[in-house]
Amino acid sequence: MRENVVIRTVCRLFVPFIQLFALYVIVHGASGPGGGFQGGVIFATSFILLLIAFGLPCVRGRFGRSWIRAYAACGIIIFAGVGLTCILFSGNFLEYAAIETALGIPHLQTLMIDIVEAGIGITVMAVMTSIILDFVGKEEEEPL
Amino acid sequence: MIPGILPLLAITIPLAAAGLIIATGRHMNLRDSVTLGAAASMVMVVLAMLPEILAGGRIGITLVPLLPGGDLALRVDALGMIFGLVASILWLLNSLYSIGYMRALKEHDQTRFYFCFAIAIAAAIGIAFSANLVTLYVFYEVLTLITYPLVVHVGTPEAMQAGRKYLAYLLGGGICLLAATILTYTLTGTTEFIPGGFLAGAGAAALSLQVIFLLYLGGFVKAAWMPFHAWLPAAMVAPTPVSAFLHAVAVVTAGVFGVVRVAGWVYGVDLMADLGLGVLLAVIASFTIITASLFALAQDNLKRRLAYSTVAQLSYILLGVSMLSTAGLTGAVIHIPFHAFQKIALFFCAGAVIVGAGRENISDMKGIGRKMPVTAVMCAAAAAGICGLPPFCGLVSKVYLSIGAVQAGELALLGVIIVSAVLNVAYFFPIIHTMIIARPSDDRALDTVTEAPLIMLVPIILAVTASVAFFFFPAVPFLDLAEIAIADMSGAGLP
Amino acid sequence: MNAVISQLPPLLIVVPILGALLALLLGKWKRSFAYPITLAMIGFQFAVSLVLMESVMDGEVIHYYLGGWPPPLGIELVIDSFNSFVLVVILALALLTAVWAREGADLDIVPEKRVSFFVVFQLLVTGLCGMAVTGDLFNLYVFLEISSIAAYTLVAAGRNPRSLIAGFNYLILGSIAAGFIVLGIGYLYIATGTLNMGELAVMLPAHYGQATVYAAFLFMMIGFSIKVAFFPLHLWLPDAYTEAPAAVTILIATATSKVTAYAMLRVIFSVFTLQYVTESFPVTELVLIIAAVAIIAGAVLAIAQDNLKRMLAYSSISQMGYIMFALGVANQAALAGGILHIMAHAVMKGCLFMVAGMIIYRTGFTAIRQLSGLSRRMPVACAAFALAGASMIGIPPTIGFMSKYYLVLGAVVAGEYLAAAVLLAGSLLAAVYIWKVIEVMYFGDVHDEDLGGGLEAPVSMMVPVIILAASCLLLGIFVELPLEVVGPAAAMLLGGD
Amino acid sequence: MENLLAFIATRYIYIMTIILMMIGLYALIAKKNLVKKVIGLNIFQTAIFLFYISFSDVDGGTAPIFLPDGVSATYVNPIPHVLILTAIVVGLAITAVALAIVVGIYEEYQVTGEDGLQEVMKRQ
Repeated sequence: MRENVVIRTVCRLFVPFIQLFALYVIVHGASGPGGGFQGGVIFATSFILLLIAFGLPCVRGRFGRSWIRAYAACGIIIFAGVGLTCILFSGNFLEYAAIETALGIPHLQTLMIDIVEAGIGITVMAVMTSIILDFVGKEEEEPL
Repeated sequence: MIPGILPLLAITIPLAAAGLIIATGRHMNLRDSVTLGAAASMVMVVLAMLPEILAGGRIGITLVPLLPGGDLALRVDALGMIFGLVASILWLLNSLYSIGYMRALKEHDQTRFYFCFAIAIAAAIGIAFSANLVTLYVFYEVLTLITYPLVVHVGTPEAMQAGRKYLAYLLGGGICLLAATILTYTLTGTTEFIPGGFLAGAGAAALSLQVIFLLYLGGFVKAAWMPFHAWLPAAMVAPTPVSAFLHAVAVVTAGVFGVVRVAGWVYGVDLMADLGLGVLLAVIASFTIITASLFALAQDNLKRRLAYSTVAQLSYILLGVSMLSTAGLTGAVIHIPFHAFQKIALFFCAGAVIVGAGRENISDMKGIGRKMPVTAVMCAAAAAGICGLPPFCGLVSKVYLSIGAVQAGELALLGVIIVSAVLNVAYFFPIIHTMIIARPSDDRALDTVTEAPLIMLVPIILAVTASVAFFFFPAVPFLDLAEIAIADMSGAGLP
Repeated sequence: MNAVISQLPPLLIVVPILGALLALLLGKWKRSFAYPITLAMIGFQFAVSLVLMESVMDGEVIHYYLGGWPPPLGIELVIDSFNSFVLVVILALALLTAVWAREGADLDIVPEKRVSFFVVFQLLVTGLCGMAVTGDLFNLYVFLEISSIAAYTLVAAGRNPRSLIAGFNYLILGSIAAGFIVLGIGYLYIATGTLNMGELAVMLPAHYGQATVYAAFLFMMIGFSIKVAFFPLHLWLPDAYTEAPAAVTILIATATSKVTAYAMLRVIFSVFTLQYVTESFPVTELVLIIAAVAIIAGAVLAIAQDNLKRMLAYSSISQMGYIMFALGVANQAALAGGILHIMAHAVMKGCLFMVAGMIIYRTGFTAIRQLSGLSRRMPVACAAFALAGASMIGIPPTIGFMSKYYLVLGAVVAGEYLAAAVLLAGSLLAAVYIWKVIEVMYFGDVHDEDLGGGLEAPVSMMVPVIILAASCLLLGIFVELPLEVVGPAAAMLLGGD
Repeated sequence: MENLLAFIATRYIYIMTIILMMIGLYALIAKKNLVKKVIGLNIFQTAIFLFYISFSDVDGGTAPIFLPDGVSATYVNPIPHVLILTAIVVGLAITAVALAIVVGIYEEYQVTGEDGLQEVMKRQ
């Protein structure tokens, strides 16, 4: 497999497009089908493709364990942060309308949804990738 | 001072003593003086309430609201006072005695022993002073559980077996009592003890009331009525102070106390008579008296013979209740303290023989009175008291019971009393004969025998003296209290 | 109600999740940071739950709409007397378990996994809080699964390789149960078009006769019965409790099982309502019969065990029968007894499992016959065991007696005399299995004298045990305090006020 | 008979989800191999997802997207889709945990079947 030039080349070509599509799906979440969960999974598939074509060390090199952990945490913090910000603007948890009315910026609500979706997408992407990578590479255990 | 604090104090003193006993467990003398101090101060507290009760008053206090049907509440009345006095005074005697006994035999785990003892006495006082069925049940179960370590104190397989039997009977009984309590509550909406009873007004079917009474009887299995008596002889494996405690101070007394309480303060004598429960009780009691006396004849182990004697004597109390007449009930109530004082003396003697001579079987005791004169004489005196001979208080209660039987017109019951008196003599006389009159089997048999230590003899002498005193002055205070209690429960209308 | 309190329900869940992340990240840096953060977060949750309970004591109900969307679109969080009580109970237990686990976790958890352990521990507790506060059925399912997944992970996390198998079986059965529950939720959605519990209670009566609602009810009953290990669907429980790390067993036996029981009662009484349960088909009679069988069978199986933890596990099955018994009788006294028993069982079983864990921690003994004469080495632990055991048997004035009293009272009022008798017989059987242990502990011979005296566990394990043992007694004597909440909660479930 | 046929024709999707669910349950209970059990679990969950999706369907419905003013369309019910999205995530997490446990069991005992596991346990 390592010798298969076709697979490597095709993957090299595909990965950026898959990731672009994933971003599209995430951003689309506010106004149509799509959103963080789907986009995050699609993003993760790009890493899986890399894993298949180039092997584990390559993927680990690009997207290390501590990065994965940081991304996973970061996404949740974005999500919860937005939710808690709404409480600061005396709305309920995740009540974006409260910020919009407080700051008076039109369409801020949609923007907030996108931010939340992005947060979800980051977390899902990181967690999905880590599941696959951990199953594949159990032997090179890095203790927590 | 609020008078209501006194009954609470009577329970708190032994509980606090229990804590102190654990804390001072390493220092034997300190620990034992805690026990004695607590016992003495408890007697003081109980005696402090006596004048008020003798004047016909009651002392009550509600501790915490507990359950629908009964708060955790205490109320001291004449009947409770009798039990309370018996328990507290005998605890003092028993503490003195057990200190001598346990030290002489170098028993293990003495701290645990005194700890359990203190809590058990608190539970007994709680039973005596409880104002309603729920409180009674709470203390009743505590008493069951906390006496278990005492029963199995020696820790041998035989003792564990006996302990299991003890628990099985008493916890099973506790469940019957709980069921009866809850049924009573659902029928009437209260479980408060009311003189003359409160179930009559419930308008329940006779059959269900009879069933509930059976549950109560099952609950008061501590009274050791036959055929549910087996736990009591089995529990004889315990150290002698524990046996004395079971038989005289608290446990069986709690059982018969419960029967009297339920008969007089839950059912009421009229309702008992209407439902035919007196007859039921009379049958059970008569059967128990005769059978247990016969069983006692067959025992060679002194403590076991005393145990069967207790089974029989307790049923005198049930018999007195079953007569549902003033004299019968009075006899029943005063038989509680009188029997307790005499029986505790007997058990103390049995323990003294174990300490002084290391013997438990009657057949081995030939002639030990020569070496242990005080013990033997006191044993004979207490046995005579139980048989109902003057000048001991046992006669007083038996006379009342006989009058009660005649009043109730039940000559059969009188017959039971007479037959049993004969049997009493039959099983106690051999003991006295062996100890005092019979010659030792060989000359060296008595070499190892010595009189028991003084600290054990003093409680024996005190108990026997008390039973003589009660013969001459029965009114102070037990007969007076009994009369107040009976007047309380019956109002009027008893034959 | 002031603004801070009204914002507390989501914070109860969000803040600890952030805390768990923090513990994970900081724990990666320095291992010793994870535990204090977890402890602080559970402490925070406990404090919040106390505030919430205090503010709904007067019968007020807090409604919180996530994102400001009212139902049926949005998710609603509800705090009333029932779930605030459950929250306080499970968080108190979780806090004590966390304190216990400071050193107790070392028993089964390798040091490398300590950080992950406490993070997942935290997530489990948070999932349970979510289950308790949510007012939306599907959200209930999601939180149920969050806590369940955390529980599967924790059960399988021990040093003991058998814990893997126990965890796997737990996972399979738990997932089937979750599948049934989510199917039932789907049927309810088909029938009414809403997932909000309050709205469902209003809308369902119009659909009572429909087969869809029957199907929903049965699916959810079966699903929850597996989750709470209601006999005969208890098969996962003995292994999971026995093989799991000691701290996990404590948490699952006290917090998880209690919240699941809460959820079951909530769904049955708040969503389907008492009227449906008693009138549509004979559910209560059936539940009563099975509960009676569970009480007896669980106790008999417990008597037969030699492994202490397994014995306690079977005892849990029997005790769960008591809570279901309340459901079967379904009147005020019995339901109050059932809710009280949720607390009582959590307190006493927590204490018993903690002592079992301490014994393993100090001696490595798991079998009951090995405990011979242990009371001389671990006097405080054994005394706590005896006290909690007495509560288990139902000796007054412990809390175990109080709940049993109410249950029997309820059964007698309902005229179910036979069931009441079974319940009392169950407590006699409990006496047998508890006494088996106490007898060995206190009156057995000491086997190897050279082990010496002081085997008492460290203070951090001792304190929670003493607190729980004392509460067995104090909550029983001052039973009025919990009853102030339990009584109204039972009345609310029955549809009165 | 015709009623039955009509019943099947209109509800076939439910019947198929139930068949799928039974297949999953069968695998969960009867298969000895732990990995196959996990697969069975997934089939079981998928059946439930399909059930949700199928009842949310509306004849001729389209995706629930905001349309410009003046244009109207029939939507399918979006809520079950959202719920199922969540349920899928839950299912994913369960599968991941299950597989992790299976890997752990394999590392510990070198078996993945229940039979082998029982043998190993007996030998211990």
